Amino acid sequence: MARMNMVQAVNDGLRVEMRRDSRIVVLGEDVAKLGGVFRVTQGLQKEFGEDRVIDTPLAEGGIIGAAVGMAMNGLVPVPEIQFSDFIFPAYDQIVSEVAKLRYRSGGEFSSKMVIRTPVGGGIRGGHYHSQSPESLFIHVAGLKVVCPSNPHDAKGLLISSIRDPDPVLFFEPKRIYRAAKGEVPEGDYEVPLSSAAVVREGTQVTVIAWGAMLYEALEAARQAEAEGVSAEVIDLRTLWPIDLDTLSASVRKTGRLVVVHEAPKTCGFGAEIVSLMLERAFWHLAAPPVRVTGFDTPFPYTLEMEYLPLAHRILPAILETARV
Amino acid sequence: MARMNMVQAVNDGLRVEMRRDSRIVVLGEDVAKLGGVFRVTQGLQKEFGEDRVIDTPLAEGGIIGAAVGMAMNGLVPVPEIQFSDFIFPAYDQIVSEVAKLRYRSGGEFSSKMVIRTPVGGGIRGGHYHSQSPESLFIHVAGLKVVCPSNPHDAKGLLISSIRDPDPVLFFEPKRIYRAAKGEVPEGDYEVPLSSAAVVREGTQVTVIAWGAMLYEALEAARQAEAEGVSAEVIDLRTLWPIDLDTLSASVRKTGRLVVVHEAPKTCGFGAEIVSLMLERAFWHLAAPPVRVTGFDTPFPYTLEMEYLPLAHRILPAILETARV
Amino acid sequence: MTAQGTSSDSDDVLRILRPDGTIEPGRAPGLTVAEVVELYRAMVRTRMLDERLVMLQRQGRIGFHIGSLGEEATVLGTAWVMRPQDFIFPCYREFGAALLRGMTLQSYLDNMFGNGRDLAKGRQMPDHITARGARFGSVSSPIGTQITHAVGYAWSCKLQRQDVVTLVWFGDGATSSSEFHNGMNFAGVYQVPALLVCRNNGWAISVPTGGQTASESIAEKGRAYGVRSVRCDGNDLFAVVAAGREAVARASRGEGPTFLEALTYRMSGHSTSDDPNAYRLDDELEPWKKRDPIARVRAWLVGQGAWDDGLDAELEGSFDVEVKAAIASAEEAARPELSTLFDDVYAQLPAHLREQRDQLLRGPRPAGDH
Amino acid sequence: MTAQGTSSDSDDVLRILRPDGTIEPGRAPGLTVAEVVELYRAMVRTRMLDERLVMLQRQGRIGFHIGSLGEEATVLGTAWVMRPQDFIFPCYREFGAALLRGMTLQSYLDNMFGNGRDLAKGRQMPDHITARGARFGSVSSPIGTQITHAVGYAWSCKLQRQDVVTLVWFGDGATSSSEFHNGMNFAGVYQVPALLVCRNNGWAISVPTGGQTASESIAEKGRAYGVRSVRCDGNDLFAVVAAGREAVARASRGEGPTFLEALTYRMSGHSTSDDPNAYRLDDELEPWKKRDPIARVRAWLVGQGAWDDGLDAELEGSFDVEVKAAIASAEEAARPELSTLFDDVYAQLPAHLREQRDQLLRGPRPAGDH
Ligand SMILES: Cc1ncc(C[n+]2csc(CCOP(=O)(O)OP(=O)(O)O)c2C)c(N)n1
Ligand SMILES: Cc1ncc(C[n+]2csc(CCOP(=O)(O)OP(=O)(O)O)c2C)c(N)n1
Ligand SMILES: [Mg+2]
Ligand SMILES: [Mg+2]
Repeated sequence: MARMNMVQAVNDGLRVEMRRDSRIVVLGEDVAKLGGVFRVTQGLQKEFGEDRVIDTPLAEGGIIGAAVGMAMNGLVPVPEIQFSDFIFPAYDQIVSEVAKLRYRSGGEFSSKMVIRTPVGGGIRGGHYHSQSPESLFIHVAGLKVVCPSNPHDAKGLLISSIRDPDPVLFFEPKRIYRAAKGEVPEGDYEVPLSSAAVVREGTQVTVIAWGAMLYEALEAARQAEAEGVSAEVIDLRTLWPIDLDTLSASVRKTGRLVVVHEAPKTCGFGAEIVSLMLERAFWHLAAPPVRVTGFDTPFPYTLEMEYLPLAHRILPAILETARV
Repeated sequence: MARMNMVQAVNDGLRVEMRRDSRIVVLGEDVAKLGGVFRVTQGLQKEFGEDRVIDTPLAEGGIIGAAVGMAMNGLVPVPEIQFSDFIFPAYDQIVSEVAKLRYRSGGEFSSKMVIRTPVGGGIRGGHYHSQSPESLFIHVAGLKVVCPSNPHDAKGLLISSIRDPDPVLFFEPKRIYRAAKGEVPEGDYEVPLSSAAVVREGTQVTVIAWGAMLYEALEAARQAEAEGVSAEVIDLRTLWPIDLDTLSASVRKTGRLVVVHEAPKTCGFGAEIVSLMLERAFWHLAAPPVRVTGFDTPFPYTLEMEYLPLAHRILPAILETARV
Repeated sequence: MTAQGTSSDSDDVLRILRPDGTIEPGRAPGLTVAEVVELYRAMVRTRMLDERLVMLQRQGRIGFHIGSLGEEATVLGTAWVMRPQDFIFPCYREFGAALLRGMTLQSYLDNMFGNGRDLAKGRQMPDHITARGARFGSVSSPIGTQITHAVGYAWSCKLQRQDVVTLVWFGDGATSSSEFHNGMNFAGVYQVPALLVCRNNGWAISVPTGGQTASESIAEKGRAYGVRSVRCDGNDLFAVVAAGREAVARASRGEGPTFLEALTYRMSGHSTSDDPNAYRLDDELEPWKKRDPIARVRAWLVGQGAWDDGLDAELEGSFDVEVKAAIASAEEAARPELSTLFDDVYAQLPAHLREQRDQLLRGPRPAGDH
Repeated sequence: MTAQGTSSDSDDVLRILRPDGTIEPGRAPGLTVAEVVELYRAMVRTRMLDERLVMLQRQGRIGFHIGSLGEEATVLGTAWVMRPQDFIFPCYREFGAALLRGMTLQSYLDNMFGNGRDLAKGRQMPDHITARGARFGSVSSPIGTQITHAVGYAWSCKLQRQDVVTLVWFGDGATSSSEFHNGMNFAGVYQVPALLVCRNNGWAISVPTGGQTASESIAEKGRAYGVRSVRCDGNDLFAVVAAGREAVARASRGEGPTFLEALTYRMSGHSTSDDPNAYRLDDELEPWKKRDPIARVRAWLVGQGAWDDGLDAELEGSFDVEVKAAIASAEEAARPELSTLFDDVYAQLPAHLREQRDQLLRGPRPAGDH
C-alpha cells in the first residue's frame, strides 16, 4: 500500500487498467502532453503511447461523440472533460446518444465509456470552475454517476466503472484532489458501484453526503457529538443507481435525515434522496428531512465559502432535526 | 372571446404582443415560411415581415446564442426550438449564458427572451419527439419555466412571459396542441407567472399536475370521486418559480399529495415538489407523498401509452394515498 | 480526372451518366452491366417501398415514414461501394441501403410497425432502424450526432489498424449542426478512414440550402477542415459510385477521409408529417423530375439491351408479393412485451427499474389496452 | 492591396511594420504619430499591468490572472478601430482593450480583487470583467459562446438599422468550439456587421494550433461560411489597425462581416495556473521575442523622433504610481455584502431566494469568516 492523494490514485487506477486492457483509450483537452490541467493523466502518454492517450481539439461534443463511435467498435474510451462546467457542449451527445444508444438499438450497440471530470467548488473558480451538475445526469435514464471522496475509493470505483458495461460519469471532487490522502492498495481492486459506505455510525440523525462535502458532514457530525447528538454519516460514493438499502436502513434507524450537496437546492439530487426516503421510510420519520445545499444562484467567486454547504451550515441542520 | 385551440392561442398571443412591441423577434427552424412544424407561428412572417419572423439554420445553439446578443441590444427574442428534445445542442448557451448573464455581469446585461418549445409525449414520437426536460432547466438558477394546459392560459402566460424581465422557457404540451380548446379573450391580457390554479376543489388528496397530464389528473380525480375519494387538482402553470403558497395551503388541508409528470421519475420535478411540501407541511401529512411519472427509461414508441402517467395510473395512487 | 473517379479536390461536379442515359464524353460507367442491374433493382425496390409506406401511413396503419424519393442514387451508390467489413452510420433516409447491406425486408417492416420482432424492440419511431448484422448503425433523430460517431468509429479502426472504412450520411441542413463541425474537424485532425456524404437535397424541411449557409458549396466546408472534398451529381449513379469508390480506396490505403457533396433533390415532402406546398412551388420540382436517378439508369440499361418493360413488370410484381407478405406479417406480429420497456436501459436491470417494472406489470392497464 | 488595408479575401498575411521598426515597401502606417504614441502607451500599460498582476497572484493577493503578453497589438489595435457607438464582445485576455475603451483602472482592479465595488459584484473569477459603460460585454469562461452572442448583437443592429459594428475576439482553440461554427454560420447567412477576430496565438493551453485543426489557415474556415476572411501579422500594430479599419468601414457600409485571423503568439503560460514547461520548449519562444509587438512600435516611434528612454521612464513611473494606488484601494475595499449573493439571479428577488437569503443572513458564518 502506498499513501496517495486523489490525483495520484486516479492516475494509478488508469495505469493499472490500461496495462490490463489494451482497449482503453484516454482522450481529452490537454490530457496527453500536459497530463491534464490537474495532472491526473500525467505520464500516461509516455507509458501507453500516442494512440492511447490523446490530446483533442477544444470540443467537448467532439470528444464524447467520437468516444461513442470508438465504443461501438470495441474500444473502451475514458474521455476527460476538463471541468464539469464545460460538459454542456457535450450534453446533447451524452443525453441523446450515450445514454440512449443501448436502449434504442434494442441492445445491439452500447456506448460503454467512463467520462471523467473534476467537479465542485472550493478552489476559487467562480461560476465556471465550481459547479456540481450531477442531478442533470441522474435524471437521464441510462447513465451511471459516481463521485468518490477519498483515494482508495477513487481508484477502486474508477476500476469498477471502467469494467462496468454501461456509461459512467465519474465526478472527481477537485477541492480534495490533493487534500484527501490515504492508503491505496497496489494493483488491481474494485470498489463495487451502487454501494454506499457508512463512514460514521450514529443513532439520531442520518447525514448523506459525497465528494468534498463528506468531510464537512463528518466535521459537523463531530461537532454535533460534542453537543450530545449522535449523527450517522453515509458516503454515497455511487450516486446512481443509488444504494437504497444502506440509506433506508439508516433512516429507518435514526428517523431523521440531512442531505448535503454543493449543487443548487432546487431539483438537486437531495430532492430525489428525500423523496426516495419518504417512499421507504415515511413511517419511521420523526422530523422533516432537511437539505443543506448550495443556494439557487450561480456559483459565486468571492463569497464561495458562504455559498458552500460547509460544516457550519450542516451542524445547525443536524441539531435542529435531532431536536424536533 | 373566440374559441381556440392551443396552437391558435399561442399564435394569437404572439400576434398581440408583436403588434404592441416592435422589439419582439421570432426566430427558429421553419418558423417563418412554413409557420413552424406545428404551425404555431403561421402567418406571422406575412404580418410582421422578414426582419421579425426569421427562418434560421439548423443550429439550436446558434438560435439561442444569437438571441442572447439580440437581447443585449434591446430586442425581445422569442426563439422556437422545434421539439424540446432538440434543445440540448443549445443547453450550454441556456445554462452557461442565458441563465447567468444578469448575475455574472452584476446586472449590467440580461438575456430576457422567451424560448418556446413543444414538450411531452402522446403523439407517437418515440425517443426524440416526446421528452419532458423541465427539471433540467428548473435546476439551473436564473431561468423561469412555464407550461400552460389550456388556450386561455397559453396566451395569457405567453404574454406575461414576453413582458417578464427574465428568460423564460415556455413549454407547450404538444399532445393537446389541438385537442385542448376553449374561450380565449381577444387582445391583451396576462395570466401572472408563479401562480398555480386550483382547477378542482377537493378535501382528501392534493394532485399536482401541469400541461397535458392535467387532464389525466382530472379524469383520475373524477373516477376517484366515484369511489368516494375527494381529490383537489392543481394546475401548476408556472413550474418555476413555483407558487408555494397555493400548493402548501392545499397540502395542509388534504394532508395527502400526488404529483404527476411525464418526465422520468428520478430527479424529476416531482422530487422537488415533494421535498418542498415536506418542508412546508410535514406535520400535516397523513400519508407519504406519491409520484406518478414516466419511468426511468428513454421514451418508448409502441408502448407510449403504458409509459405515460395516465389516469389509470394516477387513480390507484389517489385511492391508495387517501386510504392510508 | 479519370472515368473511374476524381482525384480533384475542387468544386467541380463529377458527372458520368446523363439524364438521357448516355455517358459523358471521356467517361465510363465503371460498373458491369450485371452490377448496374443489381443496383437498378435495389433502387426500384427502394422507391416502391417508399410509395407503399406513404400509403400505409395515409391509411393510419403506420405512424410515420421518411423516405428517399429522388435520392436513391446517392444512398444506394454510396452504400454499394462499401466492402463487407466496412461500417455505416445512417441518417434516417437510408433504409434502402440497409436492405442492400443485408437487413431483411421483414426486419425493416417490423420496425415500421414497431412490433415485438423489431430489432429496436418497438422503442423508436418508424425508420429509426438498427441493423448490426448489416454493419449498419442505429438511427437517431437529433441531427448530426451520427457524424461524430462515425468519425470516432473510423478513428478507432485506424488506431486498431483495422482495414475498415466508415461511411456516414447526413443532409445539407445537418452541415449547420454542431456535430458536423465536431465530426469534420476530428476527421481532419486525425485523418480517419471515413467517407462522409452530404446528401444535399436542397431542403431542410422548409429551409432551402441557401438559407442554411452562405458558403459557395458545401464541399468547400470540408476543405476548411483539411478534409479532401469532392462533389458529384447525386442523381447520377455512376458518378456516385466512382466518387465513393475512390474515397474507399484512399481511406483503405491510409490516405484519410473524403467529404462527398452529392447534389440531389428531395422529391417528396420532408416526411409523411410534412406538406411542402406551404413553402415550395411545384415548378421547382419539374427540372428535377427530368433528372430522376432511376429513369437515368434504366435508360442506360435499355441502351445496353439489358432491360425492358417486361423485366420491370416482373420486378414490380415479385416485389409486390414480397412486400405484401412482409407487411401482413409485421402488422400481425405481437407488440413488444410490456416488461421489455425496462430492458437495455442498462446491461443489467437495476433495482429501481425492477421495482418500476413490477409495478407496471402488476398495475392497471390504460383504457382500451391493445 | 493598398497601404491602408487589404481587400483581398485570401490567405496572404498583411504586414506593414517590420520587426526592426521600418515599414514594408509600398506600405504606410496609416496612423498619425500622435495616434501611435497613444496606442504605444496603451500597449506598455497593458504589459506593465500584466506583469504586476502575475506578481500579485504569486504573492497570493489575487486568485488568478490571464494576460495578453505578446498579443497587445492584436488586442489594442482591433479595439482602437472601433467607434464609440460600436460594441465589443471579449474573450478573456482583453482587459487592455476595456481600459482603452474607458473602463477605469480602478474598476478593473476591483474586479481582480473581487471586491464589493467590482461591477461583476465579486461573482466571477478575476479578469471576468463587465463594462457596459465602455460598450464592452461580460466575460464568460466557456470557450466560444461569445462569438454567437456577438453575431446576434450585430444582427440586431442590422435589423434595427443602427450604424453599429460589433467586434468579438476568440482564440485559435475556440475555432473548434460549437459556437464558432454557429456564430460564423449565422454571420455568413445574415451578413451581419461584425468584425470577428481570431487571436491565433499558437496555443490552446497545451495544444498547438496544428493539434486543433488540419485546415491550411484559420482564415480559410471563415471563407467556408461565406464570410470575407483575411489574415494579418498580429504582432504588427499597423497591419492590425489597417485590417480592422477596413472591416469596420465595410460593415458600417452594409458590406457584411469580416473574419480576421491575427497571427500572434502567447508569450506567457496560459494563465497563472499554467506552467508551459510541461509542453513547450523555450526555443520556441525565441523567434517570437524578436517579433515583439511593443518593441516594434517603439522602434518606429524612435525612428520618427517621437519617443525616447526618458519618455519610457516617465510613462512607467507615472503608471506605477497609478497602479499602486489602485491596487491598494482595491485590496482594502470591502467584500460584497452577503445579501448581494442573491441579487440579479432574477430582476426581482423571488420568494425562494428571499428565504435562502434570510436564512444565510440569520445563520452561522464559516469558521474564520473574513
Ligand atoms: C438537433 C435537431 N434539430 C431539429 C430537428 C428537427 N428536424 C428533423 S429533420 C430536419 C431537417 C434536416 O435537414 P437535412 O439535414 O437537410 O436532411 P434531409 O431531411 O433533407 O435529408 C429538422 C430541422 C432534429 N431532428 N434535430
Ligand atoms: C467549453 C470549454 N472547454 C474547455 C475550457 C477550458 N479552457 C479554458 S481556455 C482553454 C484554451 C483556449 O485556447 P484558445 O481558444 O486558443 O484561447 P487562448 O487561451 O489561446 O487565448 C481551455 C481548453 C473552457 N473554458 N471552455
Ligand atoms: Mg436536406
Ligand atoms: Mg490560443
